[in-house]
Amino acid sequence: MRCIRALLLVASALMQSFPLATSGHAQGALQNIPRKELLILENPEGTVKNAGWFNIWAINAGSQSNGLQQVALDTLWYIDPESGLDGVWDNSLASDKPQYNANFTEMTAKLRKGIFWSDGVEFTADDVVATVTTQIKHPGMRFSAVLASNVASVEATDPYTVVFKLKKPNSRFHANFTVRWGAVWILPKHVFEKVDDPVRFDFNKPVSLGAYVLNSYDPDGKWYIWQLRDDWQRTTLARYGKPGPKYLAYIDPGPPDKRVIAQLNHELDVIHDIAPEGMFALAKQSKVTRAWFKGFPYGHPDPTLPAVIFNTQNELFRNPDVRWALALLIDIKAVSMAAYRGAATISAIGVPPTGAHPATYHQPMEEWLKGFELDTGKRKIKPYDPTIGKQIAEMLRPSMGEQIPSDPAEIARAFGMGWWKVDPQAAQELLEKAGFTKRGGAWTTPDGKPFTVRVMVEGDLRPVMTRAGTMIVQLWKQAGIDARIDVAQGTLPTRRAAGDFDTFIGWSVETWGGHPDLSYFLDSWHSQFVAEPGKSQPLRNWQRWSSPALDKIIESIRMVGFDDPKSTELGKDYIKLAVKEMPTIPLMAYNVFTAMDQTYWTGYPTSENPYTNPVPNWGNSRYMLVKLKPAG
Amino acid sequence: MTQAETMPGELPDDAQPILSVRDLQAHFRTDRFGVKRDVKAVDGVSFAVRRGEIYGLAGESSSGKTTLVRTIAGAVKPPLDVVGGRVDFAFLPGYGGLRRAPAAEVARIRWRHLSYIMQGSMNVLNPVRRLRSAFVDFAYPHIGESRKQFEQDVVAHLARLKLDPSVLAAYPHELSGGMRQRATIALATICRPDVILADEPTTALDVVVQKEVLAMISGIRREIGSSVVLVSHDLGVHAQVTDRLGIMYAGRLIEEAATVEIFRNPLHPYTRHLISSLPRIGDDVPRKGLEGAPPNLADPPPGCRFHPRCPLAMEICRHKVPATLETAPGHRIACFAVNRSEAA
Amino acid sequence: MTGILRDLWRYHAEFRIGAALIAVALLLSVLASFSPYPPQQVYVVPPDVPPSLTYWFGTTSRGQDVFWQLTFAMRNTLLFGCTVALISRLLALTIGLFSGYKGGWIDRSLMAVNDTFIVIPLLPILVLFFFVMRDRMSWLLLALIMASLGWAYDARLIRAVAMSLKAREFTQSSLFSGMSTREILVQEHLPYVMPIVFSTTLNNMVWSIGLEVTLAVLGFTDINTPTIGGMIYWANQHTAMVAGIWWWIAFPTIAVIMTFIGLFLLAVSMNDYIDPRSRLRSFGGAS
Amino acid sequence: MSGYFAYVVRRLAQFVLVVFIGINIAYVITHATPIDPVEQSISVVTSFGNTAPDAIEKMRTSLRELYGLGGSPVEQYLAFWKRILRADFGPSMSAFPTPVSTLIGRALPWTAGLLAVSTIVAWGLGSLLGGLAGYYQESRGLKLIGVIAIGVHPIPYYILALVLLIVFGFLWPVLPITGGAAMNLPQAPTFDFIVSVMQHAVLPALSLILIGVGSWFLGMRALVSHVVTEDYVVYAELAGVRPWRVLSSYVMRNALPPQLTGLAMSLGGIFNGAVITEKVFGYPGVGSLLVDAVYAGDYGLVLGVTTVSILGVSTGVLVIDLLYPLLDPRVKVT
Repeated sequence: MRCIRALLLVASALMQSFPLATSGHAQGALQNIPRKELLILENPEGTVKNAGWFNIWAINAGSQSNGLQQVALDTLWYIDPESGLDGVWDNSLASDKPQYNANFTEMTAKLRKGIFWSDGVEFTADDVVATVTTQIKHPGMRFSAVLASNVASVEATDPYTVVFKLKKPNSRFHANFTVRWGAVWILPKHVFEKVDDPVRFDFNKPVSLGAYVLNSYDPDGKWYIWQLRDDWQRTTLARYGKPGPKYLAYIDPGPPDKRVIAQLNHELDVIHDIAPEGMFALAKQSKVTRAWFKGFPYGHPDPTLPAVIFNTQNELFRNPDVRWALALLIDIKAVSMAAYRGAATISAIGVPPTGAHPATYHQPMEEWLKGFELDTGKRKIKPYDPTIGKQIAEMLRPSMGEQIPSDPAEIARAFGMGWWKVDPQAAQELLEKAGFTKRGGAWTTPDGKPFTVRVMVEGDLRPVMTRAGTMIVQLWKQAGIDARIDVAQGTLPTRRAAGDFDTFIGWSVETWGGHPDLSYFLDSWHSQFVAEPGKSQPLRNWQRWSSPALDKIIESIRMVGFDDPKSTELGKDYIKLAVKEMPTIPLMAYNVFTAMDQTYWTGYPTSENPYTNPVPNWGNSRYMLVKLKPAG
Repeated sequence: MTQAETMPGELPDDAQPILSVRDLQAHFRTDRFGVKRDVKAVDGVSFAVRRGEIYGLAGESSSGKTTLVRTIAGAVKPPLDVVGGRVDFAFLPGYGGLRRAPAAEVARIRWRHLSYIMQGSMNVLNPVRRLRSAFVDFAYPHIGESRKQFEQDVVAHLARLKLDPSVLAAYPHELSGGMRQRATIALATICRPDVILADEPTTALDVVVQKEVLAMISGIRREIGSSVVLVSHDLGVHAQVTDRLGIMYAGRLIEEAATVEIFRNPLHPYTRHLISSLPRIGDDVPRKGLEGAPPNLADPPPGCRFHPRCPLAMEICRHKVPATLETAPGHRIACFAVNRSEAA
Repeated sequence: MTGILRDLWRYHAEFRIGAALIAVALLLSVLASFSPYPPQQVYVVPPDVPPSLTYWFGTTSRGQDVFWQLTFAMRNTLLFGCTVALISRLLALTIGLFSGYKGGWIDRSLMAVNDTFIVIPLLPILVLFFFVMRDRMSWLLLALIMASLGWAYDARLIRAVAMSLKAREFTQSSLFSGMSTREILVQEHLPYVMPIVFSTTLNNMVWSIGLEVTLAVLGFTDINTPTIGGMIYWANQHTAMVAGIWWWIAFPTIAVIMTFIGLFLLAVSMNDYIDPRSRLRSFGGAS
Repeated sequence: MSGYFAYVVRRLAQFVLVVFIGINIAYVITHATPIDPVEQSISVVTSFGNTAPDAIEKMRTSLRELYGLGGSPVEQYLAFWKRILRADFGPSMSAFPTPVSTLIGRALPWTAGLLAVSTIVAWGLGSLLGGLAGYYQESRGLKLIGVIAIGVHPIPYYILALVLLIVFGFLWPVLPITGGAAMNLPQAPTFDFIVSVMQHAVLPALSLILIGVGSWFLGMRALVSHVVTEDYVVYAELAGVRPWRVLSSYVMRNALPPQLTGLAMSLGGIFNGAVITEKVFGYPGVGSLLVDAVYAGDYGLVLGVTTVSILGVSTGVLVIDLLYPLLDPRVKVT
């Protein structure tokens, strides 16, 4: 057996020659950058396959959430999804709010002075003009379509004033230059004017208008490191002070399990999102991890409203009675448990229960909802149950204990207010009213076929939505409907646009969050944008719902100012209409489990100090950087 | 059972034998899936081989010839097991067999003093290497000389055996059966061993090639002076080259004498049958076949193992094993019918 | 046959262990028919309960009993593996024997196709199939697709044996006695390649079940039918590993490993029994 | 040797044929994708209301033009082959205008490095240990390795990788769990970078080797335990050929050719492995590029990766096939 021994010897020698690390530091340590000056954030885009591409104005060519739009780009205005550092509205590159003429065909923006690009060139109105004209000229650029269909002409009347002449009246044109998640980012004219074809220009290394510049990046797209500009004071963020971290790393930490491990090892300061169970595990195992809510339900509710979206061009779902029947078969408590383990903020109406919206819409409309009556064909019922939020809280209290708030206002903020009762009897009556029949426990459609409903979900890419969809399928099945889950994975965007689905779990409602105006999504619900069956549907109105009543509301909003209280009233009209018609079944806010590690940095936005959204891919989250302080 | 047998080593006119086998017993022992079997393939065989002689071993297939040579050659691996007896070589005194000798001793004598030509030359050579490497692997370590010198020796040896040196560059499958067998013999004799065990070296060769091979073996004995133990089921082969011949039946040596003597005066009924069944020119009387088949060695008949088929079988043959006795000088035989005195 | 099995059982420890493991796996899959819960329903039991007397293997974060889920998963996964193995064996046998026996341009063109199947990367094909088939992508369909992609490797092995058989005498004599190609292949050659078929079956099952797990982990299978991969998929979706719900992953994993070790041991012991050479070697007796 | 030459020519012809058929199948399949790359790109242009359908339509048309999706299917097919023959895969649609070859060129060294090395190491180690175990059947250590191999090789790869990750990344955090090298290290042939690459490769390589070694071990052990009963091995042992020599030149040497065929065949699985390895360990490479491209409907990129994979694997098989007659002289090369 001498040979075996020799073999083992060779093997062990080989193993030793591997330079195995001896300490935990080897895992995530950055060369030459003190950890104390570095904030490590997750880039939810994962690995960026075209890492060296920074021209965000070319469609889809590189990464956006690698820090580019958060810390290197800037535009005229920001609206915060939460309460903001100094109010929800922030004049960023603009020095004032947009000014429209009386019939909303002209918008004037005044710009700040003393803002500089990172290469020392001053930012002026010419950059804004170039942003618009360059993109209109090249239809392959990201914002080309939207600018071309709105802007008749743009001109810089002086270096700090830009005047947009619009093709048709539009009181919300400024929204295009207002950051929610992103917006039309301003491009550097002095760089792009030298480029032959801006669609094929990589903009590497990027010239920054934000407080940070690119330090280095991984050609394989796993990490990007940004460094605070020496002249950070010549950027818009400087109004709120000096950003805390000198370096930012946007990294791909891998699948959820590894994100949790990385944060437990203190190598990932901000996790973008994980499964609820991962969040609970982090909360349990790490004293220094903080989420939006201090305890349950942890996650930050995005101003986005996941819903069951019907394809209303499908014959089966044309009838509001059918849509209502399906809504009344959903047990929202079960869905909340399945999707979020109860850590969801439910909403019965077509507005996310987050930011400014509960005060603007949910609370004032509570009475109307309680009184809302639905005609089942046999009788009138009041489907709204205002206590569901409380019921979820009570359901969780035995297992979660102290973490569950007891103050009704707190409960409403964390879990939402009411939702629709589960009412199989009413659902049956509604379906029968619509001509459906139940034979031997299974529903058949008016033309005698089995009532089959496919629920499309995205699968792996949106785990929580997949879980909600699976639960809804189960509930519908129990009621005798042939419901099936349909995992679309990456095909979802294509199928969603093509109307190639029965129903899907997703959202067609997105709002500013901090601002009550609904036009951000609502305008795109106008029937003028609804595509014919089989054709591609433009953004947002995935349910392809056209309603003359809604068109009227939208047209009225277009003629009212952005901050006009009338617009809120019109929003309420929309909500009432959507409740009656049920074009989508609203479920809950899209709670994002952003976990923040306080080992190196403190001062993250939380529900107690809700100055912005902590999610590391929103443009708005840049405000977090000025509030972060080194820990200890 | 065997104490009364005469030992061949005690023959008066004989010099010290180069190889002597005493009461060798080798069994195939199996214990598998509940079936214990003990196949007595070699059951108490004794004989001796003198220096420079060609000793033949004949018998039907499965009479234990091959097992006997394998045991002598030390190729004992489970399930084959040596149960008793001794094998003594003049060049390896005192151990009673290769399996009892220290590994270093065995390594020393292998190929240098004792070489072995295995049955089935098709498969004994490494199919993926050229013949030259076989010579190097097998013989080079035994010959303390330079590699170049060794190469020359090999070529010279091949030339002596009338083999073209080009075979060294060939792969086994590129040679014909005869060439391969001759190459194998060359390989076995390159170290000029004292004893060569050759197991069926001519089987599966056509008559012409057979003749060449046998001539080669005789030549080697003449030139090198080796002793050869030649196993063959073909009595014709023995008639051509062997000096003395042992006949085996069912794991036992039943008759042994000078080859000429055996052919002239076979005594054992089985030997007689073998000899008489040899074809002769001009003889067209149909051969009388032997009744029955060789016994199952896992459960051999008691007494003389040949008795169920023996035309001369007596009562005593059924329960007593006949001893091997020397009936005439140099002619040993194990049969009650021949050794009447013993039967009485 | 029963005699052989009895002997194997009595005297072959590997067979005993293998048979016991397979028996457990089969028992699990048979138990699926007695599950008190429908396999696709969630929240039928309290979630996240560790293994206990009430829930032997604990419960999942989806409120399913791991034990009963596992019974369905084992049944479906075994059926899946066997289906793939069976169909791909048929393909490999037919093509391998035919190609090896016929030789010439038939052989060359069949082997060109065969080699193409070997070099084409499977994963993108399977994923694209998933996108095209959508919710019609049942495990049976997946099994069919994988079977039609998974025969090439073994067809080559079988072809090699068939080629050597062709050179043997009995093939020639069968040919002269007027047997058709089909008869020669089925009656004369098939028995010789069966040992290879058996030994490759196991590898094929390891391959197909492994790939099913891979696809499931990536989310490209029918996530509603419980399989071993499906269970791991859902466990992943709930970050079971870091959430400490180890039993959700551990039991399916143990079940898979157990099954494969069982199959392996059975194959080894059967092989021992069939193959005389290995039988000789394992004969007892100290030397 | 002229026979061998003819064999090489014929084998090369077959190689060309296989690659041609393979690329065609890949072309047909990738073009059957139901994902529209243009739609996928447009869906990424999120967050802006007021986009009139006519503006979207304009954008669609211009993207279609940019991506080169015009022309009849036959024209596209011919254009594809024209480009392929110039080793040009065209631009990636999901990372327009970056050429597909640039993306693959960036990712391939990682995949090739990790997977090729660990496949070969697993093969070599498994074959060596398996050979020893088949030869020294009584050795306890080797028997133990055999038992471990039987136990490890059927573990689904994903689970094994995850367990390694948790053990060495979390419970005993000594190894990096993500990426191909440390952050902020320039990719240059510096000592630091090489050390970092080695460190990062340990876990992924270990997982691949652990899984691979088992089946090679078992395969080789079975082969060798047949070979050792062959006459030429028995004969060599009888002739007193030294054990190490018997093991290497007689036993292993004869068991090697079938094992080598196995290696050739298993090369095809490398790219399947890449996807899951890269997912679990966050390792850079063509696997994630491939999955990304499939999601994005970027069939140019899918086809590029697939073609490279087909070429790579076919070449590997070709090399082994050409070596085979040299290793096993019995194989008729005619």
